[in-house]
Parts: sequence; C-alpha cells; structure tokens
Amino acid sequence: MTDTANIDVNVDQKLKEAYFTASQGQLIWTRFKKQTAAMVGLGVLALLILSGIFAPFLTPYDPTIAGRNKDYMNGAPNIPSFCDDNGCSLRPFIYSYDRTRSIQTNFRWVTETDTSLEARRYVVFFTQGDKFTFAGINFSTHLFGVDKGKIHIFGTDSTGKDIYSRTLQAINTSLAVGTIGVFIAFVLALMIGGVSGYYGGWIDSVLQMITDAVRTIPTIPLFMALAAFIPETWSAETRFLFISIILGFVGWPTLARRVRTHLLTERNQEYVLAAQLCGARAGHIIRRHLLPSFTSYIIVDLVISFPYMVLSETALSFIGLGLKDPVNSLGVMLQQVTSADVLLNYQWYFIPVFFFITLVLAFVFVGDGLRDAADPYADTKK
Amino acid sequence: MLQFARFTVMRAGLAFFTLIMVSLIVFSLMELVPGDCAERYLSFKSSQGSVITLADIQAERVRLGLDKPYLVRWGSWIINAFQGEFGDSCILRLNISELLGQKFWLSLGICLASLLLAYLVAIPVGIIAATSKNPYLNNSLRLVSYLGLAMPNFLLALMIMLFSTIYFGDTLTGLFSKEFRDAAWSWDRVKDFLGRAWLPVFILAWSATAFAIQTVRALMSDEVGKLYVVAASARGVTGRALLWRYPARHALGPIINSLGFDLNRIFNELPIVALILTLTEAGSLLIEALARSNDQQLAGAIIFMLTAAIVGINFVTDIILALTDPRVRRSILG
Amino acid sequence: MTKPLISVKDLTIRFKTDEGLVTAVEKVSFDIAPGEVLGLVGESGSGKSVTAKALMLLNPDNAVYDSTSSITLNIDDKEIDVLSLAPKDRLIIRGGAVSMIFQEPMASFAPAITIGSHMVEQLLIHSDMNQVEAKELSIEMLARVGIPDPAMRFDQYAFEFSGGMRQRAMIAMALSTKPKLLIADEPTTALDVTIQAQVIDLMKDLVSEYHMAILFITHDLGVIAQTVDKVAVMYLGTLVEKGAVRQVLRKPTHPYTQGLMNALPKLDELDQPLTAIKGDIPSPLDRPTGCVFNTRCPVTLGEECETRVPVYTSTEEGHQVACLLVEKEGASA
Amino acid sequence: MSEPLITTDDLSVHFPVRGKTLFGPAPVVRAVEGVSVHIERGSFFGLVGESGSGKTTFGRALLRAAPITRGSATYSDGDVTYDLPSLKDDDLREYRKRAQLIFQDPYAALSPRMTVRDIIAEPLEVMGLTKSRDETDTRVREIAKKCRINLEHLRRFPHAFSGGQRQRISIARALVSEPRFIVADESVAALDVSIQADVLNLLKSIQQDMGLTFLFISHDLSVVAHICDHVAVMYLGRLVETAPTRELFAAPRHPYTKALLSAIPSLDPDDQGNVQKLEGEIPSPTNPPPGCKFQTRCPHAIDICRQEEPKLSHMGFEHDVACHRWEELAE
Repeated sequence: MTDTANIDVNVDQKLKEAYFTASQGQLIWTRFKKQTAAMVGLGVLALLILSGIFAPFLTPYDPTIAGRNKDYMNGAPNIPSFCDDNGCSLRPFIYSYDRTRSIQTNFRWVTETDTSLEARRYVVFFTQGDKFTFAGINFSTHLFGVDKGKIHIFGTDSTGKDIYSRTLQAINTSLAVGTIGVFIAFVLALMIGGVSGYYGGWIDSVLQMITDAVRTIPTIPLFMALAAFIPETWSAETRFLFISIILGFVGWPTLARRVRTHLLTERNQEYVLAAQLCGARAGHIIRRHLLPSFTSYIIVDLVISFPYMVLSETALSFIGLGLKDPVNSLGVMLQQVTSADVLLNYQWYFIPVFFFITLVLAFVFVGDGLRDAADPYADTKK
Repeated sequence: MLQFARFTVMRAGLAFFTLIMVSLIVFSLMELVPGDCAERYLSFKSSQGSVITLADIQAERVRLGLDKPYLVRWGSWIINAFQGEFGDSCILRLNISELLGQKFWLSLGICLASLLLAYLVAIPVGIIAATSKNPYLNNSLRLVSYLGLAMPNFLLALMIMLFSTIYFGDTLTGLFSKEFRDAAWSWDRVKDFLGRAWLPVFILAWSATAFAIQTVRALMSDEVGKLYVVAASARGVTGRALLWRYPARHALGPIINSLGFDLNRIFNELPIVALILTLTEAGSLLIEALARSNDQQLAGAIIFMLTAAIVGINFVTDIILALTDPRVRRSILG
Repeated sequence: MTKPLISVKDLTIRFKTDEGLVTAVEKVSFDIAPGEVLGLVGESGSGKSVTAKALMLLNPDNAVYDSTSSITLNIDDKEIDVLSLAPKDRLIIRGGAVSMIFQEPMASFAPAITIGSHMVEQLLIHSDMNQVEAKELSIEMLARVGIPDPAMRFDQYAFEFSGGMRQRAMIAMALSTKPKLLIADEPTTALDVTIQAQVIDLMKDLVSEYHMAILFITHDLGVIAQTVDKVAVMYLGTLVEKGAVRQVLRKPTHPYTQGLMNALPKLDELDQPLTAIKGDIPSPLDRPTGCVFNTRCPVTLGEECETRVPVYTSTEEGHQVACLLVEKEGASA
Repeated sequence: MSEPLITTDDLSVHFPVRGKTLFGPAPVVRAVEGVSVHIERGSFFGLVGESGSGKTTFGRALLRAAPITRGSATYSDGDVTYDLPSLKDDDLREYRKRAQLIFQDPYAALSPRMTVRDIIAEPLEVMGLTKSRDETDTRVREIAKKCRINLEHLRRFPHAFSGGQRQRISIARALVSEPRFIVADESVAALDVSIQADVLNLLKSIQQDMGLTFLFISHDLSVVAHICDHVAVMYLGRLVETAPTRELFAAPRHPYTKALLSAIPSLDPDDQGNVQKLEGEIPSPTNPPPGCKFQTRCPHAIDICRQEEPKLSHMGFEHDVACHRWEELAE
C-alpha cells in the first residue's frame, strides 16, 4: 500500500520536474496538444503537406498534358471495388470501359463499362509508370496503378488529365507559392518592422506612415493590375515565381506591424533591461532575448498568414491571371468548375474544391491553436 | 473645441499625406509595367489594322506628355487626381471620370452595403460566441466563421449562380435587367437594381462577416473578462444591460477603427465577384482595365479612387471615435 | 442575543480546472453582526477574495460550492439563503443589501461611462427613484466622501480622477444604496500610504454614520489593526485563527499568525530582527493534507499535523484557533 | 565617516513628454530635479517616496539606465572613480560590473525562455568574466548557494518558481558579477509578508558578507526603517529630507516626512497615531506647483513656500532638510 503510494509520489515528482524543466516550446506544445480541433487540423495539414510533397509517387500519372488519357476525357471517377456479380477478389479492381461519341449520343461521350470478369482491371501497387524527378533523382515507381489501361479515381478533365494526380500536384504548388510568398513577406516585415520597432522615434513614425499607406491599398486590384502585365512569353515557372514574389510584396505590411508591436513590447521587458545593465551589446540582446521570445509569435503569425497567401493565389489563378498549365495550382483547379456544364455533367471536378477548403481550414485551425497555446495569458484565463 | 478642430485638421493632413504616398506607390507601379500608354494605344490601333510607325509612337508620347520626367508626370497626375480628373483612358480614349462616374459610386455602394450587412450579422453572433458558455454553440459558430474564410467568395458566387441557373433558369447576374440597363434612373429601375444587387452584396458580405465575427468575438472576450464587468454585476446590473452597456459598448471603438480595413478587404474581392456575376455596370471596368486591356491610366485611377475611399472611411471613423469615446477624446485633447 | 447579519458556515469552494478540482476555500465559517467590521487577513492564494466574492455569488462559473456550505443573510427578520438564490433574486446581494468595493478602482469603472452614470444606474436598479432624484443623491454622496466640486465630477470619467478620488467615488457609489454589508476587497492596497490614511479615515467615519457591517479584506495587518473589530486569519483557504482584533494582534496563537507578526517590520522595534516563515506558500494545486500550515510550521508535531485536520479551540472568549498544538495544550491545562 | 561610493550633486533627469504637440516646446517631465546625496561605502541607503516621487528614475540614473540631464554623479570605490554622466563604452561596461539592479517584479525580470542557470550565468558570459563553461558553472553554483537557491533547481525554467524564489534568482543574477553597488528597486514590494522578511534578511546578510553598498528604493517606510542605515525622502522629484535612519524616525523635520510616518497604520488597535493626515494628492510632475513642491498639501505652508523653492539645509549630523520653516516647526 505504502509502496504504491511512494511510486505515485515518485511519478508525480517526475512529472513535476518535467514541467519545471520544460522550455517555452515544450510548454506551448503541451498546451497545443490539449486542443482537439487544432490537433485534428495539424494531422490533416501534415497529411496534405506530405501528399503534396510526395505527389509524384502517390499519384499514378503525370499531372500535365504529357500524362493525359486520350481515350478518357471528362471521364467519371473509377472507384475500385472488391466484389461484383462475378464474385469477389482479394485485389481491388475496376472495369474496362469503352467510350463512344456519335450523332446518336448528341456528340456527348458515352461510357460503356464492361463488367465481365475478363475486363476487370486489377489495382497493382508499386507499379512502373510515368517518369518523374524527385530530389534530383529519376523515378518511375508509383504507389498504385492498374495492370492494364489506366485508373482515374477522381476522374479526368476535358483534356483527359487525371484529376487525382493534378489535385495532389496542385496542393504542392499552392503550398510552394504560399511558402515563397510568406517568406518574402516575412523577410520584408522583419526588416521594416524590425528597424521600426528597434529604433523607435521618428524612424518608427515614418515607417509606420508608409506601412499604413501601403496597407490601405486594396491588394488584389493592385495585384491584378501587375499580373496583367506579365508577358505572355514567360514560361509557366517564371510566372509561378513572379506571382509568389508579388504575393510577398503585397503581404508584408500586416506582418510588419505585428513584428514591430512584438518588438516594442519585448524590448521594454525588464529582463532585457537586466541584460543591458550587464553591458550586453545589441547583438547579444537580439540573439539571446528578442529572437527566442519572438519565434513563437512569428511562427503563429506565419501560420495564420499562410492561408491568405493560398487564397490570394487561388483568387488570381481563378480569374486567369495567376498560374497556367502545365503548372497546376488549386486556383487553376477551381477555375475549371466555373461552367454550368460541370455542375450538370461532370461533378467530379468539384473534388479539388474540397481539398482546397480542407487545406485552408486546417491552416486556420492550427494557427488558432498555436495562437492560444502561445498566449502567455491562456493559463490565467481559466 | 479649438483642440478638436486642430485634431481634425491634423488628421485630415495625415489622410492627405497617406493619399499622396498611395498615389506615388500606385503611379510608380504603373510606370514599372513594361510599355507606356502611347505604345499600348498604338499597338491596339495596329491590331485594328492601322499602320503605325515609331514616329507615330513618339508623337503620341509628346502629345500625352510622356516625354516629361517621371516626377513631373506624377505631380501633374496627382494634382489632377485631387480634382477628380484622371485624364483619358489609354485604350478607350474616353475621359476616365466620365467613364467611371456613376459606376464607381455603384461599386462603392455595394461594398458599403456588404460591410453593413456583415456587421449586422457579426455583432450579435460575435457577442453570443464570446459570452455563451455552451461549448457546442461556440465551436459550431467558430466552424461556420472559419468556413466563411475557407470558402472563397468566388466559389460561393459561382455555386449560387450555377444553382440558380439550373433550378430557376435565371443567372441572377448583372446589376440590372436588360430593359433597365441603359434606362435613366427611375423608381422601377431602383427596384430592379435592388432586386439584383442583393446577390453581390450577400456574396461580398460572406467572408467579410466571417472576419467581422472573429474581430467582434476577440474584442468581446477581452472586454467580458475585465473587472468593470464584474463590478457592474456586483452592483446588480444584469442581463442585456450588463452585456450592451458594458463590454459591447467598449468593444465598439476598435470595431469602428477597423472599418476602413474591412472595406479594403471587400474591395479586394470586388473584381472577382464582379467577374463571376458579370456585374457589367459596376465591375466590368475594373476587370477590363486591370486584367484585359492593360489600361494603366484607368487602372491607376480606379485603384487610387478605391484607396481614397478607404482613407476617407478611416478619417471619418477616427473623427467619430474622437467624438464618442472619452478615452480617445482625452488623448487628443490632452 | 441578536442574530448576525450574515452567517457563513463551512464554506467550501472548489474550481474546476484542467488539472481537476482545485480547492480554493475549505470549511470557512464566520459571522458578522450588524454594524461590525470583520477583517479577513491573508497572503496571496489564501482564498480571501474568493470567500468575499462568494457572498455576492460573483465567482466565475467554474466555481463549485460544496453542498454543506451555507451563507445566510438576515435582513429585516428574513433569512436569505445566498447560495441558493435564483439569478432573478440576486439583486439583494448585488448592490442591494450587500455592496462591494474593489482593489483597483480604475479597472472597476467602465472607461467610457461617466462616474455619475454608473451611480445613477445603480440607484435606478435598486430603488424607485427617478433619474433626477438619483442624480441628486449621487452628487450628494460624492460630496459626502469628500470629492470637491461633485456636480462637475459627476460628469467625468474614471481616468479623469486621481487614484484616491476614484476610490472615494467607488465608496460613494457602494454606499448610495445604503447597504447593510459592505465588502471591501483590499480597498487601500493600490494607494499611496498618505492616501490610504485618508481613505481609512473616511471609511471609519462612514461606518459610524451608516451603521453598516463591513467585511474588510487585506493583507496588511496594520490596516486591520486600525479599522476592524474582529479578525479572521486565512491561510491557503482555511481560517486558522479568529477573534477580536485586540486578542488576535496582541496574543497571536496560531503559529502562522505568530509568524506573520514576527515577519512584519515594525517601526517601534527597529532592533528586533525580522523572522521569516520558512519555505514558500504551497500552490493550491498541492494543498498539504492535515493542517494546511504543516509544511512551514516551526512547531509542527510531525506526522499528526500532516494527517489530522485541527478543529477550533477556544483560548479565550471569542478567540478561536485551529492548531493541534493549541488543542493539546488546552486539553492538558 | 567613511568615503562615499556615490556622490551626486544637483542631479536632474528630465523626460520629454511624447505626445501630439505640433506647436511650442515639448513639455518636459522633471522626474528628478536637483538631487544631491552621498551614499557611503558599505552602507544600506534607503530612498523613500510615494508613486511619482522620482525615486525609481533616480536609481536608474545612477546605473545610467535613465539619461542624466544635468548635474554630476560620481562613483568611487577606492580602485576606480567614474564620472557617471560622461561614461563611455569601455568604462561604462566596466562600471556595469560594479553596479547592478534588482528589479521589483520578480515575474517580468526573468526571461521565461532561459533556465535559471543561464539567467544567472548571463552577466558572466556577457561581461567575459569567466573563461570556461566550468568556471561559469562554479561561479553560478557559488552564488546560487549564497542566495539559498536549491542547486538542483538550476536547470529549471522560471515558470516553476514562486515570487520569493524568483526574487532570489534575480538577486543571484545581480550579484554574480561581484558588484560593489546594488540598486534594489522596490525589491520586496511584490512579495507576501512572510516571504518579504526572508528576502530582506537575505539582502542584509549578503550586504554584510560581500561588503556591498545598497541603494534600497521603497515606498514602505517600515521596511526601510528596518534594513537601512541612512534614509532619503523624495517628493515630486526633489529630495526633501535625508538623515541616518534612527535620527529620521526619531525626529523627522520635514512636514512631508512627518505625514508619511504618521500615515503608517499602527499595529496597535488603540494607537490611532498622532494626527498628521495630509489633504489632497501628489501633483503631476508635468505641471508641478511653484515654490516648495509640497506646499499644495502642507498644513504649514505660508507665502514664502508658495514663491520660493527651499534649498536643502544642513541641520545637524548628516541630517538635511529642504523646508523654509523647519526651524520654527521643530520647536
């Protein structure tokens, strides 16, 4: 009896010591873990990011025109199944199909599926397919495919490109645009907000006026005006880079304001004064006190501003000013749902929309959770 | 009173300065874009079949004053802009103020209506979210407001349009029915306008509401936890009086303060929504100028006017705050 | 014998937190007679503010009152069970018969509402006065608490008042409904010592004028000595000693009260070294078992103090102490 | 009489008020105005005043953490002598080793992102006082032991500690560079009574052990009376009275000191104190009254007090007072 009590006390003591020796990062993580919504968001986000990064491997086909299926344009999703009238199989399969278009069908594609046993196309894993380059090495292995013909689990678009492959690729692109945009905005914000907050005084006043002026300009119209002048001759990659850069350039003022506010509050903390009274130079104070106290806030800010970058990119691509084929982005994917035809006949075009919404929601929830977890007053609010 | 007048003048000066800064930024960006108005117009002409020589371009440049130094051109542009005169459009060759005229005000009206709608919804909902102790209600309100962020306006617009096309046979697009499009203002035209304008207003308000709910909720949560609310309930103030007279009233200041930036956000969405709903009367010029014809004169004018509207709103809200909030009044009057 | 104005019995308050239930106040009992001033002394975390707020049901929603707890208010021959008051009946304890003044007068006035408007609002809630009468009475009250030019001050905001004036206005407001019990939560702590003296003087005057009872909460034994009739000493949510002010301050009996007295720098005994109480105040999260003071007690009996909760022993008429040592001495004597 | 460690003469600190003034000269807060004191080596010098008296600013000016507008301040510990207003770079850094500050708020003064060991070691590393990590660790341990910090706690973060423990960490950090002069700014004000005594005793014993000189800033006269040898009283940026502790508490001369003393509530319920209650409140330092700064609240103010500012006059053994009427009032 007393033994177990002692063990309990020991465990208790260990837990306490762990809490006492936990750094700020660990404490934030502990608080973050308590929030179910944020944890779910984080899981979903991690999944989406990973599938974006490993898109070439996870998807069976090349997402550009090179990987198109000429025989299956505007094709409905093929859902693999295990059983049908002809019995069950341990390996999931889809059916072969035959598509025809003639005057009898009003020139629409009509798909006839052959549900016979012989026409089954079995799903195979780690199959060889389109070549892709990942981390500088050429691969041709894909997670799955079918033994004959092609499989399109999200269907295909009007040119026969696999929507599943395009979607994962699009996530990758949108994340990349967002990352570059956020990074540029962040560097600008850190420089301008940093100078403003660290020096204060009239430098601060002038920089604040400029920041405020930039903040009042509605960014998307401005952005449209700029993007409209992108020469048609630019390659898709150049466009991609240019758009990310513009996103960064219009996104900095809000971040800069926050950097400045953090810096101003942090700079006046007593422990910074204590370091100054030790004779610490500016470099030491920035490295040892300002930056560490800052990173948690900055990470929160970055995560929160990320979905807006993705949204802006989407909006631009949506009106046709952003990215173009062969670069896939979520905005490009979203643009394709704009016709009534899609809603009536090709509803699978909407699948990427759900990915998009999920991605933004995941970011927002993670950002929110991080903000609450990093809030030093979160404990006292209870 | 004198101090207040001084504050107003100073604040107006600041607004003026902001506008000048903005004009410089906008003007410079327009300048950075490759090609100038003369080239653009003449290349447009040449695509129409006229034969254009380099000398023609040069002559056109001189005519438009494009040969003058950058700062001089900016100076004359800004002076004209403050008189509401933006010169002629590059491509359309029409006077921009005439071209924009009513259309700009219609756009502004729609945006302001969306802002109003957003806060009409967001204030009660935000207050409920901040004060309710029901975790389910709280979480579902949160999810809805996040959906407002994650579901972009253009998608929503598209969905509504497609559904209405399919189920009602009416695209709900445009701001006027055909018969009223070019008619003079009349009561019927107003009715027609209102019957159609609600959709863009609703769509623009959609994500604005989501933002506004977040703002209201955060501000209210801050205020609700303050000691003066406890003190008020210790004096027997209860129910709605405790909510409205105390935290809500004090959260109002920052909300009013943020109106200008909310308007900014709505302006951001305007061109895209306008494009989808083919709001030809109000938004087409924007799209036309910004995205299609590369008309830098027109684009500059539109962005400048939008920004001027925001700066104007910011000015007005600051004055309102100074008039209504004793704390702000005190910091101004010293 | 007259009934006490308010009678608190076995008040136990726990807070629901992520770490489980945290006990803030345990088995606190005291009475306040009409016109009597009771001082509640304790350091941070002692639960004195939580106790006071319980009298007005002002604790946040995660506070749980133990079922054995009772707070009874006797007003005009009526017994009011405070803890079971329905929300609509709470006016009597919220500014009616019970009023409260807070430690930070700046934070307890809404910043964008005038002082006068606060006062009128309260009067309109608690009396059948009209706007004009309420304003007249409010200005009268402001004048009574020594605020110069009250008619002008009536229309000002809290930030236009100085610290001392704010606390005076707070007192004027609390008294305007003529409460039977005034709860004063550290009313002078945020003030400078010369201003504190003014406010204490004012409160003493008002007590005799209005004949109301006061629950005076503070951590400052000097303020207690100058203002109250009876004292209750709290430590970590428990009342360790209570009695008349002269009894407790002249013959402190509980080791904690003794420790507090010894730790206090006294102007008339400059040569006496200060004796600190060893250790730190434990967090309410790990409240000691047995006697709550056993972790810091200089005369602890060891295991017995760690396991058995002491009961109150009377050392003299009206002077009660919760300490096992005193219990034993009492038994042997 | 031993040598002074700190000598100030007519020391003044003015701050411009940041605000919206377009026209006319910016208003100035005269936080400290013409203060002259001697702080003897090895003494525990108390500085008392209410909020707005400028006591904190004065302490910070001596550490060069607030700008000295006018007057002189000299530090002289026998080895070196520094003229504080003109200290530059190297000398300033050298001075920082000799003069340190202990803060009021034990929560704000410790970086939440550093372990206790790192916090205490920071001055050593910044000043380059130790050569190796081992040496640093040894020094940290020594000082931690002196400040009664559990050595096992060195790897913890500040959030693990209560106010009293944090204050001890703060003290350890101030002492680790072995300074000669410590400014303790309201260092026990935020602590509970039972903890406060412990920290006061610690400060006193350390001062005696290490032969330090303390400038102890406080609003609490009884604490000052207990721990200090010499007390100076400030009011609205001015020094109004300074004397050895015993002398000051036995025979206060300035009406403000008297009022301050009588305002302390006595622990004896039957001792209502000799009535010396002050009317009104301390005026704003942006707009101080003319003449004697205390005249608006002084019960003895006469015409001269409203017109002329009294000088600090030497009235006895180390006892100075700034009052026009102290001689009449003493009778």
